[in-house]
Amino acid sequence: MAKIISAAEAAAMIQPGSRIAIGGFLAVGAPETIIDAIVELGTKDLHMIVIASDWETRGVGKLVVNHLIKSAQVSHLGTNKAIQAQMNAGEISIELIPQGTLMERVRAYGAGLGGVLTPTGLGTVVEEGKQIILLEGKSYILEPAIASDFAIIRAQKADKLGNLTYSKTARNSNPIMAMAGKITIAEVDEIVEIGELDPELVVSPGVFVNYIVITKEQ
Amino acid sequence: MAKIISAAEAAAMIQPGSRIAIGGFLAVGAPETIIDAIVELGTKDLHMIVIASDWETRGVGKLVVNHLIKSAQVSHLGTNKAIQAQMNAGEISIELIPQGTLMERVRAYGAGLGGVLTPTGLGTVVEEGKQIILLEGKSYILEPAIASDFAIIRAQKADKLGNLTYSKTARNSNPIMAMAGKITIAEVDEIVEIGELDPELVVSPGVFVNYIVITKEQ
Amino acid sequence: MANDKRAMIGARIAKELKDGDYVNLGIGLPTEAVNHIPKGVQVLFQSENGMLGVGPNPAAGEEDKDMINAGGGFITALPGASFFDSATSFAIIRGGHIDATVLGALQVDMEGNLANWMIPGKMVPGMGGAMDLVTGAKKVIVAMEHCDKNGNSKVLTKCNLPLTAKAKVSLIITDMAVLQVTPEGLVLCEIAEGLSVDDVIKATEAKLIIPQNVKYF
Amino acid sequence: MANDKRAMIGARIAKELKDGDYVNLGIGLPTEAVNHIPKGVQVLFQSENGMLGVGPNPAAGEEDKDMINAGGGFITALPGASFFDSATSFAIIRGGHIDATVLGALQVDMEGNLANWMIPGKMVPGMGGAMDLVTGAKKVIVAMEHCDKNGNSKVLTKCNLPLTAKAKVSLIITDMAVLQVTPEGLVLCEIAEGLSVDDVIKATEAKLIIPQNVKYF
Repeated sequence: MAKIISAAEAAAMIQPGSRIAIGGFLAVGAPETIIDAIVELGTKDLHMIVIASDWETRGVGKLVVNHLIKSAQVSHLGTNKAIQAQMNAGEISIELIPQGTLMERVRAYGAGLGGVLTPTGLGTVVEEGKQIILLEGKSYILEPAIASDFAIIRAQKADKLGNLTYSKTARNSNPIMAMAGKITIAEVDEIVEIGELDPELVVSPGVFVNYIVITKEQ
Repeated sequence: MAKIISAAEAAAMIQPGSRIAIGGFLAVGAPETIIDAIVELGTKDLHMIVIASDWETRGVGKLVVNHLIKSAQVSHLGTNKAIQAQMNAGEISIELIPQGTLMERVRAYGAGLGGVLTPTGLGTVVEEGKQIILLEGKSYILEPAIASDFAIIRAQKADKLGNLTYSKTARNSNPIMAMAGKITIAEVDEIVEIGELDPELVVSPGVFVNYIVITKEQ
Repeated sequence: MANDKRAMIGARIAKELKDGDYVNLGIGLPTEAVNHIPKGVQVLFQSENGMLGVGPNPAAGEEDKDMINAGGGFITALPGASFFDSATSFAIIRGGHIDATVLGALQVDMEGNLANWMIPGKMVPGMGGAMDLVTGAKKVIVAMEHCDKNGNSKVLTKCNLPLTAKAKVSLIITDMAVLQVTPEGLVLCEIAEGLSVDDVIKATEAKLIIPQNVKYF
Repeated sequence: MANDKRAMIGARIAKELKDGDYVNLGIGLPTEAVNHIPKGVQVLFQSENGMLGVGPNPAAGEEDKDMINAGGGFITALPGASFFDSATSFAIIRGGHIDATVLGALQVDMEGNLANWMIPGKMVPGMGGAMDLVTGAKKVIVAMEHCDKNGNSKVLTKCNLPLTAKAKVSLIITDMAVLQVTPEGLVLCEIAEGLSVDDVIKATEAKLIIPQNVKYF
């Protein structure tokens, strides 16, 4: 069962060095209110696991420009000059991961799997230093699960059990990140009573959600 | 885009020796009409990939009692005495697979992954003959993807693009099996026009579905 | 097993389940627990075919053909229920998101090994979801009769049937006793009303650690 | 690139897309194809963040903040669209369910190798979804300018930038030519109206196989 807390309480749980899986894609479906609360608290040395580094003023980009990120596992940096500058300056260490592989590695952790075998990245720098598995004549890269301490995600509605629905392409990585947090905090537009969500429409069952924060975004 | 065909046409596509991933759990959510058409046609030597062998008179049990199954990858046989008898008589060869592992192996094939690493089955007969992978001090069994030629599944509604919705626990393995067929045939209660399904409610996007069959079940 | 013994075991399982817990109950005896959850305590039950929020059995004539549990029995959905595919269901199980699972057993041993899915040459129903449940759930509770039909102990020094999982059971609840699996061995925590510690020792093939105070349950 | 050249490339890409195809278009030039799908041909476009059935861009003022494509641009949904999570989206891509993907390139070579995700020491945007798309799509089409801003050929004997994927490209559509990747090498199938075969050969670092009849496009 999920507990409703403030964004400040959510941010206060996160410690320097925490590994955080963050939902959203180019800041659409990003948990902006929780991100703002982390920025306000100024918790440093964070590791983030996120599809893209978003923009300097939106999404996880705000964590970057405030120098709170020490390292990241991410698939795309192209929209955020700050993270590229910090990477070039050696301030932030980046593991670039193909987007589909990133999703599977995060899902694997949430699903209790040790990892997956994927052909993506074969013959590229992505395979360097990784175990290659040959199965029935085909090669695959062994991609280990990515662990996270927290998942902070964004959904549209939550009921008080933590069951979540999403809005359009703001769904993106959120249901996957939600699976993977040792503690998962969902920022939502609206909290409804138990029984108000159609059980067929629930995308993330409440079992994945520990805390709910109401968004401050308009 | 999915094509609407008859159950007989669906059955006629399946050849002796075909590998078929079949949706349903204890015959709930099973594609009974297509199964009946296969029985009528009498196509033999089939390999089935299914959670459970159902009952003699319902679900894939009907394929078994008509001696159409040569081999199966399955997680539970307990409700079907015919399959146990055929197994003991050497008529059918069975690979028993933990249910969660079966789902991941089928999903892996549908998702273009070579396999997954799971702790399930460690220290049991399930690990015998399999590669064990050690990652950060933890052992996992390397479980390869399970390929299928056809997936035959059951859904509630399809639109004419093949987008599918399901009903309650009749969803079960169907969305996973749907991903994995080189050709996927969905038996549905109702076919609706394109645009009639809420895009947020679609569970299996039409991209996974090649053919649609209307159920004859009442 | 007599109904009062089933109820006693059900009540004892229920004590292990806390408000807000997500729980998966195996077929048969474990489901007895449902009738003993105290008022005000909300436990959310999973059915591994793809549902959370399993409610009571439907009244006769009100069964929904699309609403079954992992044992094939008809169920209902409580407010707040959700449906999902079986891969997600086992992601929940394997990923450690289920607080407790309660399963029956053919044998269980001092190391917390469990055998409950086949008897070679006799019965091969398959492991179904049991191996994933025992591997993934935060707490694995075995609920079973202490002895088999022939009076032989099902609590052993070492299981001799094919295992379901190694060293995953943490608590054993039988009609005779509650045993905790510890690194030191099986601790006899509680005995059934009307039995003596010796009764349990005699009925148990495995060696038991007997604390100074053994409670009744 | 001039608008007429963009349109020409878009029209040529569109010819590769068949009725009922599921297609993923990369950012920029590949999206030109959308404007050239013939009436009566239904192509379903994926956005890899998690959508099928991408429609035209919304009118100014009608943007929905929750509706973007993989490039961050606002989009609309056509009837029959569906939304799903990004893991499912890449299951669709990696699993071979997408009939064609069209991507831009920094370099492409005779073996069908593609480089489009980084220039060491200069630009490291990351591969995003490109590696999965190129690995998984049934048909990989590169759409790009034939030469870079300095007039150097982007069609090479061997890519020297870090690869996106090995030997996956099957067709190259540029402002000068249409090249097919075959086991024998690059076949010059078509040239742009107004150019000669020699013009293309001169502008191409890779050796080209010239069939007897080279069509215009």
